[in-house]
Amino acid sequence: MMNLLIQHIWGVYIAIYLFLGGMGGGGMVVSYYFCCRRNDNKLAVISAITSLIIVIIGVLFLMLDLEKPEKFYLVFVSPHLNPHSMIFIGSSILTSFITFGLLFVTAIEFKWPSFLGKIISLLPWYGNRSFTSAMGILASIAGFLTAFYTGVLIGVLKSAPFWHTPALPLLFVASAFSTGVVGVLLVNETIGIMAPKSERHKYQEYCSILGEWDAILISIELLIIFTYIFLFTYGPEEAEASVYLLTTGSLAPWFMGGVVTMGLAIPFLLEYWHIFSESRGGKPSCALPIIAAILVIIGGLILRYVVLSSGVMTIFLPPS
Amino acid sequence: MMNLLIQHIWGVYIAIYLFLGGMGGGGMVVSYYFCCRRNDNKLAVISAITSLIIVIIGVLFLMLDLEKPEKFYLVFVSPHLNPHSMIFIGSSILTSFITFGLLFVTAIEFKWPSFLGKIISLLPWYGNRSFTSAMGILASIAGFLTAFYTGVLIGVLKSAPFWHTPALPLLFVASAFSTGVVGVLLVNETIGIMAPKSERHKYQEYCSILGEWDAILISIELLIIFTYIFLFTYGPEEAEASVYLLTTGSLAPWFMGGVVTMGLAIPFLLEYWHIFSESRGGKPSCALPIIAAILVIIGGLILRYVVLSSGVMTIFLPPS
Amino acid sequence: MTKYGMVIDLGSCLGCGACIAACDFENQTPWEEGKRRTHVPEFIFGEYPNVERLFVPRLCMHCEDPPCVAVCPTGASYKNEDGVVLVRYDMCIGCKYCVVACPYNARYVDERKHAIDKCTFCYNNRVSQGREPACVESCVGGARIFGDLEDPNSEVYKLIHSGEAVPLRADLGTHPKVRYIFRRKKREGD
Amino acid sequence: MTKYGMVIDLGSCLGCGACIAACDFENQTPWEEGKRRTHVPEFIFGEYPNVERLFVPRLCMHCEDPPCVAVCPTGASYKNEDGVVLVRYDMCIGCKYCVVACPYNARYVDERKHAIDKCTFCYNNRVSQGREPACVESCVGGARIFGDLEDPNSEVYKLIHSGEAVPLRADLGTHPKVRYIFRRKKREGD
Repeated sequence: MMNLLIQHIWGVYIAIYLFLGGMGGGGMVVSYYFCCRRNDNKLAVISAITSLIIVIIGVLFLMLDLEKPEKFYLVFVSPHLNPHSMIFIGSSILTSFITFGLLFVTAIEFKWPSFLGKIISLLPWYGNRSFTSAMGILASIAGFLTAFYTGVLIGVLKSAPFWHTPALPLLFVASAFSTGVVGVLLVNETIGIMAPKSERHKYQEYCSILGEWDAILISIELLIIFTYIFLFTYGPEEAEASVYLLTTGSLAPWFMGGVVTMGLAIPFLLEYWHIFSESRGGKPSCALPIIAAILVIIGGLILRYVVLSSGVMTIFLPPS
Repeated sequence: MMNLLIQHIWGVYIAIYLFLGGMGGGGMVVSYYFCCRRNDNKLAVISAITSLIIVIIGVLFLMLDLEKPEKFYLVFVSPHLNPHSMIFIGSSILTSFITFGLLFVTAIEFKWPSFLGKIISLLPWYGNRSFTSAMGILASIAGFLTAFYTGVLIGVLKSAPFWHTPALPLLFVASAFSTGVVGVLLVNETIGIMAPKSERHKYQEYCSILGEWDAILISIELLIIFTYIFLFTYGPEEAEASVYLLTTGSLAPWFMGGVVTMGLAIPFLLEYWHIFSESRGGKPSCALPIIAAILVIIGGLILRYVVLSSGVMTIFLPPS
Repeated sequence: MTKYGMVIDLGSCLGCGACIAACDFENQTPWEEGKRRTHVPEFIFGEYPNVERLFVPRLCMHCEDPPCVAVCPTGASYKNEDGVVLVRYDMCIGCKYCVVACPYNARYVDERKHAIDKCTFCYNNRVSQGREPACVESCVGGARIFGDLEDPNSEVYKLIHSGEAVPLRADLGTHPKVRYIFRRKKREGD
Repeated sequence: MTKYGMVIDLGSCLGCGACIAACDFENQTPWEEGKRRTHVPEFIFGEYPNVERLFVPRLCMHCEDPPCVAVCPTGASYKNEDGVVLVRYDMCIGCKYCVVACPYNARYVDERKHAIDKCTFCYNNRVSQGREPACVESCVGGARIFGDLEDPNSEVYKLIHSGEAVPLRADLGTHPKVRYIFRRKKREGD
């Protein structure tokens, strides 16, 4: 069909935004786990801060993509505000994510560097355990919603049938948690390297836990991707064209190579190998999960890009 | 719109078939886990047999729904055989599931009751560990494919937009694993009750593991259902009508009451309560997970029925 | 090669149901609502006083890319050499997958045959002997036009290639060979 | 109340592009491909010797249920009291969500305005002063017919209510107020 159009308006910037929003949102949930289920405040604080920074950088990319970044405030205060717009809903979610995230981070009992420590210790909620836990839960919910919203933003659009499917938010959520987990894995390794030798085994254990989680999340992601692609080979025509673009067309190197192989299959094998050698009684280093983590992050970014670039639409059907 | 039609050709029998196919397929994977990861051959054998029987009963329901059950063999040997038909593909999957399942079950080292034991012990592969493991993996793959196929069967149909979405096979797979897990949980409890007191703690531990798995699976299922329903409130019109039917229309008592509340939310809370009281150092009985299991199974059956009954189609759009 | 098709001019359909009766008689279909090969549902659009009434006769669309054939496991449903979608009753096991898959609701279970049945364009009993389908011959208003879509001199060819006769649910990509002219006759005062 | 709409008769479109030029001049749109308020893509169907050529002029469909308005966070995109979909340029932050959401590809970024722009039916500059949109007035073949869809005496009302003029992608449920007559003029020998 000659009358298929491919959307090209939302490109790399929005892809980065969707990716970072997911990764930061997912990372916050993992931070909560380490804070309030594992009582490892150091890892929790640094992961949560990293997640916050990631989301904030994401928002900056969204702003950079605007034609009038200086008027972004209109999203909240326009006299004609549209509360049903996903951009308004998403901005509200992001705002609450940043708010709860900051409250959570500053509430955790943690030895902050000198000057910062003095300020934070003055905060009335600093070190309050139940407040920490409550804010952690709220920040996690907001993190989940941030990740979910990045998929819904695209999923509600009817212009391209390949986008308008519940599978899209599900895929983005799975990818968000996967990238969030490996993000914390990298934070964990950075802390572990600088930690005294006596503490290293703890970070090694965390590395294995996070690697195992990621392997499960990758399996789910692969299942979603397979189902997504497979079902749309049965039409509609526009979605078939999207599938063609991704699997054998111009986006195939990015999707089949970058996302499926490099970003999912190889990391899964690396993580599986790590788990396997550990189950054999070995004490493997975190090397394999770290390589996997880097690949997963690159793959997650490419995923957002190829989904945006594969929105095919038809404006009219030939009459006969 | 007055020209919406609801499909009513596939009813309770096919719903039972789809449900039992999923539950048996999922249950086989869990059986494999207990056989070859936990070395609990008793639980594995009885779970695997139960899963096989469940799937076979499912196939009987499919046959009962046929107009000419006696000609079912044509699916495999028709001179005009259509290898792309999901019914042919599904029948092949079911055949391999039953084959690998039987090989798996008869290979496991297990004290079968007298007469049966004599026959099975004559089989050349009986007690062969690597054969058991290989057949267990193949039966698990076939079990997964059985569960997946029950969703694909409906998902490839373009007649009702609410069906033609990757979310449908994903939902059916999640539900299949959930019902499979709780099926094994019930088998486990039956064995546990008859076991000598000294062994009971083992079955109690299994109960907790299975309950926890199910709680995770239910969370995933609820996320899929929420996304599924939410995205289709954004159209197309036929799918909006399906959503209406399920959430506020005539199917709402079944879907919102039977599936979401009774079949998912309440079981989740029961399982969560069990996990929670255990994490507090308690040694709770398996009572709550068992109640949850029964509710999950009923809910899973209703889920298949309401999905079949909510296929809304439009044959023509009014011209102006 | 022949490729049979039909054009239905909605402006000429009176909703009399002669086509239903003729088809029932010709093909001896079950005398039961929902088990007919053609039917003529009525639709009412708009709100008083701008109300319009439309009869939309329906039958199997004899799609070029028929979903019913794609899902049939045994090949009982097939498209013949003249583009007509038919059922081999002896091969049909009655799984009803085709009934569920058809987006035009054109199929039903015939309990006497223990098989799925549907419109055949009267292929075996009339068309192959040079006659028109029963519904076409019996149409009081001349709303149904039958012919060869490959023959540039046929009326159906002209109506379709002029863009006047359009398919239902073209978005499904099934390429129906039954087309509709939607221009409606208006009553006085409209 | 007025509800403006347009009917485009594809049989009368020559593909000359006068509408594009008139619109560009009238509305001072960016002189750039893909940044125009109306365009006239050409489509070729079929295979030799049965080839058909069709120009399908496009512009904003001024949907009754516009997806662009639904997604706009600031209310910059809106439907005015006469059913025309417009942009408040000062409220537009240029998030481009509407551009991605529009299934008719009717919107573009105007870098000079730092805002999204689109066809206005020439509402402020012509229609509100009793004139027709520039594309309509300039159409050589008279293919574009503009008028009030609520007025039973208008030509657009008659063409739409006769069922002749149909929407593009009716399946999307956006209820476009631009409609098309698909009957195509044929050359000799067809």
